[in-house]
Amino acid sequence: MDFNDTPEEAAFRTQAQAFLAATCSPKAARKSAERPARMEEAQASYLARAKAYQAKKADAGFAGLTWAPEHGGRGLAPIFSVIFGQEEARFDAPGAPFTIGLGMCLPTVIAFGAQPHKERYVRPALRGEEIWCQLFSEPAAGSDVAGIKTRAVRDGDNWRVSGQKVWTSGAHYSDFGLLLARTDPGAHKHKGLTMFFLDMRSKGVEARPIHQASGESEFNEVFFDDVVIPDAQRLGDIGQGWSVALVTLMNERLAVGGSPGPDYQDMMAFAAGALAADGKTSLLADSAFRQSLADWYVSAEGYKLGRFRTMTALSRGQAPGPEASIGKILNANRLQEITSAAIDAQDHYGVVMGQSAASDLFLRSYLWAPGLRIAGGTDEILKNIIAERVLGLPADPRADKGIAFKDLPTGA
Amino acid sequence: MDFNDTPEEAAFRTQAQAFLAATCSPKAARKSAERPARMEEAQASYLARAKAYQAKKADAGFAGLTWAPEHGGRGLAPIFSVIFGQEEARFDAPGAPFTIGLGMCLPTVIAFGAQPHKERYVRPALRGEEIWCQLFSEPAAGSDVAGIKTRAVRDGDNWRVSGQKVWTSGAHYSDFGLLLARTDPGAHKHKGLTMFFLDMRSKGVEARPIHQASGESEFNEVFFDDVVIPDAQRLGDIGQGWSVALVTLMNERLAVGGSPGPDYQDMMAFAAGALAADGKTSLLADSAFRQSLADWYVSAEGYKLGRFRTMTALSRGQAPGPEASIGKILNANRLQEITSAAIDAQDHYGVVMGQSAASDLFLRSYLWAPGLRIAGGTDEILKNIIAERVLGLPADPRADKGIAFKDLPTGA
Amino acid sequence: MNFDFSEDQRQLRDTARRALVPFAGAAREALEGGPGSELGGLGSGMWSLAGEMGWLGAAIPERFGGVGLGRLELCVLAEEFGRILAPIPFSSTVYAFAETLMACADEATQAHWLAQVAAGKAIGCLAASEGAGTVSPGRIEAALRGGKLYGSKTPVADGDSAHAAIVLAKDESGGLRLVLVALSQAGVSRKVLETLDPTRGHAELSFDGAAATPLGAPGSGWGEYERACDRVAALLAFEQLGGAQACLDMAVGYAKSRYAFGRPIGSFQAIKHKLADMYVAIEVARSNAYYGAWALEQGGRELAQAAAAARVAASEAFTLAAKENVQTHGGMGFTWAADCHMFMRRAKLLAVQIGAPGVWREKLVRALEQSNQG
Amino acid sequence: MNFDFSEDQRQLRDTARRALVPFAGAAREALEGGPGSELGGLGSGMWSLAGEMGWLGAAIPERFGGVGLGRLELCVLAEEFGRILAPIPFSSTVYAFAETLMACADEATQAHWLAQVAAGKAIGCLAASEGAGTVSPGRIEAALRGGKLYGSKTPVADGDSAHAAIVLAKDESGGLRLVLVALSQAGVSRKVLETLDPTRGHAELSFDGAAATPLGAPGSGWGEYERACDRVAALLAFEQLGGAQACLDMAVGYAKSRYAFGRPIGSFQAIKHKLADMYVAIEVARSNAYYGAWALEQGGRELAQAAAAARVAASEAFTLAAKENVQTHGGMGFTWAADCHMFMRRAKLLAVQIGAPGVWREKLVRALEQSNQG
Repeated sequence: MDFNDTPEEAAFRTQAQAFLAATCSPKAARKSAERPARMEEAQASYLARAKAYQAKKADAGFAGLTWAPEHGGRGLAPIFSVIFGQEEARFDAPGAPFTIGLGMCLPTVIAFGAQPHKERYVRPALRGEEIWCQLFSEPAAGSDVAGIKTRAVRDGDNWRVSGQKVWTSGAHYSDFGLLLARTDPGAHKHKGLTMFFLDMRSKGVEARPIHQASGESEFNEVFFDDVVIPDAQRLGDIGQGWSVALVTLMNERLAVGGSPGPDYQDMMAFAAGALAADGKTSLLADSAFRQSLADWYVSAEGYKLGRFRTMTALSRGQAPGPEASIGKILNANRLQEITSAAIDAQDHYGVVMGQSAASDLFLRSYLWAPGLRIAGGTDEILKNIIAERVLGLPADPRADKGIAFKDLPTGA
Repeated sequence: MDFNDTPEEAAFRTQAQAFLAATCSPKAARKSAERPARMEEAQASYLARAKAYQAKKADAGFAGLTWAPEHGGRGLAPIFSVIFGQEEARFDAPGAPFTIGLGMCLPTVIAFGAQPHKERYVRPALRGEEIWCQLFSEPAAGSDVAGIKTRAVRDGDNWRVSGQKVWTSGAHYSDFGLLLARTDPGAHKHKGLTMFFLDMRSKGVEARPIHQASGESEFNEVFFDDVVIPDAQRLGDIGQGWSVALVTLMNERLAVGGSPGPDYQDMMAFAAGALAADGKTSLLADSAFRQSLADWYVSAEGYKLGRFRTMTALSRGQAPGPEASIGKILNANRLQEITSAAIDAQDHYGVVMGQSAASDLFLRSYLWAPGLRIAGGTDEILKNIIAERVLGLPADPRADKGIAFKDLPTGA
Repeated sequence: MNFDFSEDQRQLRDTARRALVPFAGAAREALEGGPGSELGGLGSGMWSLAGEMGWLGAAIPERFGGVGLGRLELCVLAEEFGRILAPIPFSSTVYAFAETLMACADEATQAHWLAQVAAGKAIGCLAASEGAGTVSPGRIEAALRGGKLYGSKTPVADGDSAHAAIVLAKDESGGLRLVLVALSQAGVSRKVLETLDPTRGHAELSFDGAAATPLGAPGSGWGEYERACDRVAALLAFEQLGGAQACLDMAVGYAKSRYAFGRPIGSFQAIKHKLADMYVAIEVARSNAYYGAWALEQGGRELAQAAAAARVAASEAFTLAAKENVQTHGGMGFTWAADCHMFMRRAKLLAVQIGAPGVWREKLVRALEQSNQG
Repeated sequence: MNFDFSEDQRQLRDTARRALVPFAGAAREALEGGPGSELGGLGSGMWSLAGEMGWLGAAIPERFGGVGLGRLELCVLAEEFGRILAPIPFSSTVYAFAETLMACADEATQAHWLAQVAAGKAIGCLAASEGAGTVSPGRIEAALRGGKLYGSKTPVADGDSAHAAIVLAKDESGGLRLVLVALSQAGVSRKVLETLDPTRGHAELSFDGAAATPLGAPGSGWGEYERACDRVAALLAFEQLGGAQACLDMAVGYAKSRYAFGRPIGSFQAIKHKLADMYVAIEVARSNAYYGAWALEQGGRELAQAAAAARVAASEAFTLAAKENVQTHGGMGFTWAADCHMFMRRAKLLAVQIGAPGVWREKLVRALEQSNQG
């Protein structure tokens, strides 16, 4: 048991550090403090900076690390992606706009696209010249992803698509989108789906920002009004869209992010300057606070150390399993507890905005935290995944079994 | 809003107090401290004392308060039972052996029995001369009460019964039992049941005490080996047993007990003499402890005051609803927290038996508390009841719908 | 035993609920209007309705222009205002300002201000906090010197719209005292504060020689302030309860109508049991709130304990219900367009308004210790 | 990055698990045998097996008759013993007694006692508590005077069967010191204690002039005791983890095979999510325990923080898993015949054995404060 790299990993890390030091400036503040600003920053200037960085990264051989060499990758084990990510996190490296495209969409294109597709799309994406987004979720298909209604109807060599997607990151600056659509409403839910990709500048595509509960807009709704997609842009067979989507979603696991928002360290620093409920002693000296702080630390470490265990498995060449689901459950619930406790700790004054950066971060994160318990799988869905796929418990009874999609009850 | 009796209620309370003062001695210690000894006391001497008390109670007109006069009752509203119960609780009044018989079994006999049954059985039960028990639960029919397997097969004017019941209170000292049995395994689960009563001294009936996790034995298993029950002892029609059982179970709600085991007061008294985790200050001065204590108080009051709200409804002549389910959820979970916290508070020494009555009570209750979360409906069943019957949410999908009982999957 | 509201009180509730139907969107309007637009609530007519219906003066004696009912009626109204997240300064004006005047102002002061409140002409507030951290006697710096008030208070709920404030201050002897200050005078300045919940107004109030009238006896300030908080806590618990119940109602409604995997999400135990947990928390809060209401109406020594328990339970129920209502709504619950986040905001605002849950748990245990001793 | 046990260590685990199969019923036998019958565990052959397999001396250097492996191997074994609720004094003898001797006894003392431990001939224990309440320096009354020990310790885990004890006592200068006492001498008396978990022995040890050998430097007692506790905590976390995992395995197995309402109860989300919660708690405990193991093996300054986090997480996971395992089993789980209650008993015993969860949370935060400063 050791935390050291293998010689091969260590050599790679040194190369990565050298590249990053030459390319980016080191990060200034604590990572947690910047999250709420992340997407707001995704403006033209940020995008230009990101694209320039991605091109350098690809040219230096640090993009697509796990991809096969024929797709511009290096065929490395997943642990090398993790190592590069660790080093990248120490720098002001603008990689966010490519996460979904390179993490989920392009691996799907590589797996299911025709040879000309791969030649046309993979390299520009890898170099950051073209950005991809993922168009799966819909207003009526959230936890039940396969319940999508966006219709694609065959029209000669084309398909005509109408419907609505939601919670799409980066739709407004993406060049291409990976689209799951229903091609046969008469088939069973999982059988009537087909996967496409499309030019996001096609006629009839409109992206609108979603105004979130927290006041920010990090995601989009995307509307499709009779959008034409050539059949040549189909990925996989007609009616096989769900199998294709599973490949996309499996790749999502590797992209699981860190703990966003303020964590126990921030709370500890904050408590050192705050008063306990008795109005006299320091909050950090208050035993009730200390008991909670210990629990937050244990949870945060449980997440962090669990990632080390996953990395160990990756290091051995194993695939990341569904147990990664626990990370988000831990982080989201801890964030709700911590932000709530931080507000409470200031008594009457806790809800006042603009008093300090730390306090504002807690307030913004209080409103943002509920989203973390939902995005990328609700607590409830993740617990089902753990129960069924890790513990081997029986599936929920399926009310939608053997029923044509169009005949499923929707409550409408 | 007031806590006073109506004039009628007040007059009744005075009569009850007079009767009790003349009949019983006042209770000595705190009620909570005596629970673990209750059933162990259910020996011959206790039974004799209980029977004598019950006879006096009936003769004075305080038994069967809500029953119709023709069955020896007084036709009063349920609130009068509650009032008598409140007063009785202040005295050393041995009523436990009759709770189930008078609370659940005899109301069923009154509702479904033939006239000669009523004449024969109601009055002796009311006077405590005969004790009844309830034989519903089975090893494979706990939360799923209707899943019982005990078979009753028609044999001329009789039925022959074989099978096993479990968690039967007082089976070993009961004279009669109310028995739910399966008479048609080919019918749907709820349709193939029939209700009987039987003499517990019938040939082939054997009651064995259950050794509980806590080390005590408060309940029995009852085995039936080809026991003959005359068809005349059937209650309700053949195949209508579930409807009959629902009447029995509805009467159970009125019999919901108080909070057993140590509560926040005991914890507060205990904490005054214990040390906090710093080894210096009093546990009662420790802020972490005080925060928990406040929550326990709020939960205990929530239960107590909720009972007052139920009593108010009873006072208005309303029936007790499924919302009473929350009481047991609160009490059982609070008991688990309190007993665990009391053990922890003594550090290394917390698990040592025999150091003090208070500490032993916490230890015994730690082992007993898990049973409270199960007996009379698990947390999970009670939450389903709240969700479906109070909040009106849809029922769980029924895997057993439209399937003959004998064809239901059992995992065996 | 009658541990419930009376028939008259329940009729008042029904009347209020019906009368408030046109104002169901008032909180949303205040939200979209941005900070300080709770005056939109005033402008929308909800405040004048409250005056016309006699709600502002419900517990004010008839001789001062009120309706002369009791605190139980205020509880009933509080629950209804809580249910629709009313964006008006009802709690500050009625629970805090008017009730405190009735407890410790002289007849003339009462006559003047209570009549104004009952007529809907005066908004009042209670100002104690001087910044981050628990309000406690040793941390009060606002000072009364020669009948003039100096210092500043922040945050003051409804301090942005109030005509008068009751302020906790030190007097010349160093003891604490509540003082009454008209806010439309030289020597008073206000800074509107942005808070988590833009549908309710908050301000920092600064005093530089403002004329102030002491209330109660010298040195009585902290005790009077604590008793004022107990009264507010008992009443605010009903606002919180109304908010919590509204969250549960929303969540139940959504769980019945939203389908996933071919069935209503409310048929999944993960959702059913979450909603049952909310129900349990709300019922615990309701029972404790009823006892708080009874103690408030009685005016006896039970109030401190009963109010603290009511407040702890209500803060717990509302924050839980608001949080799990979002979760039940899934992605939809995380949009600005859904009202879920407005309840999240209000739940936290009310939970810290007169002291955070931890502070009230501590108060509750102190009350328990005192009742054990006495 | 290799944050897992090695291939060799995993083979050790498999070997141990296979070798322990015949002892699956040992805890039940000890339970039915009544208090003090953990010697039944000894008699049953589990203790001699532990000696023969080299487990008792796994971390003892070869020159003292041990196998000379490391603490990671002890962690692996601890998890296996925890899984079957082993009713033997392994933790006291190996984690507490032998490890403490290796940390602060002189060569001759080590040579004598470690060889005995490795050979399965000596049972050792660690005695600090003197009654109810948190163990703290100011509360130690046991005293060393002229090389003789006076006072009493209660409860002492495995004090009933131990041949020697390491005792926390005051010395003549008033400072604290760990001292080694052979228990088979005049001047030592024992009283067997009944505890919540009859499958593990506990005693009160009284000393009236028993010969005692000081360990470590004068005044070092509290520091050495705390470091001893950190080592025990890191190892015991694996026993707790094993117990928690066994509860989850039992509950999952039962949920798959028990049918209600025509389907396995494990298909109900109320049960599925309960088991998922147990899994999450166990994984958090496992990750923290691994870090504790690493820190223990390193022997550096990370140990205090890592051990405390491991212990807090493990106590939480085991008590939760034991409790919800009963609940998953329903009525069946509340019978004496089912093993569920044995895990309830052991979970609580281990949670307080070297200090209750609250005490360790406090220790953890102190460690965090220190690592922030340094």
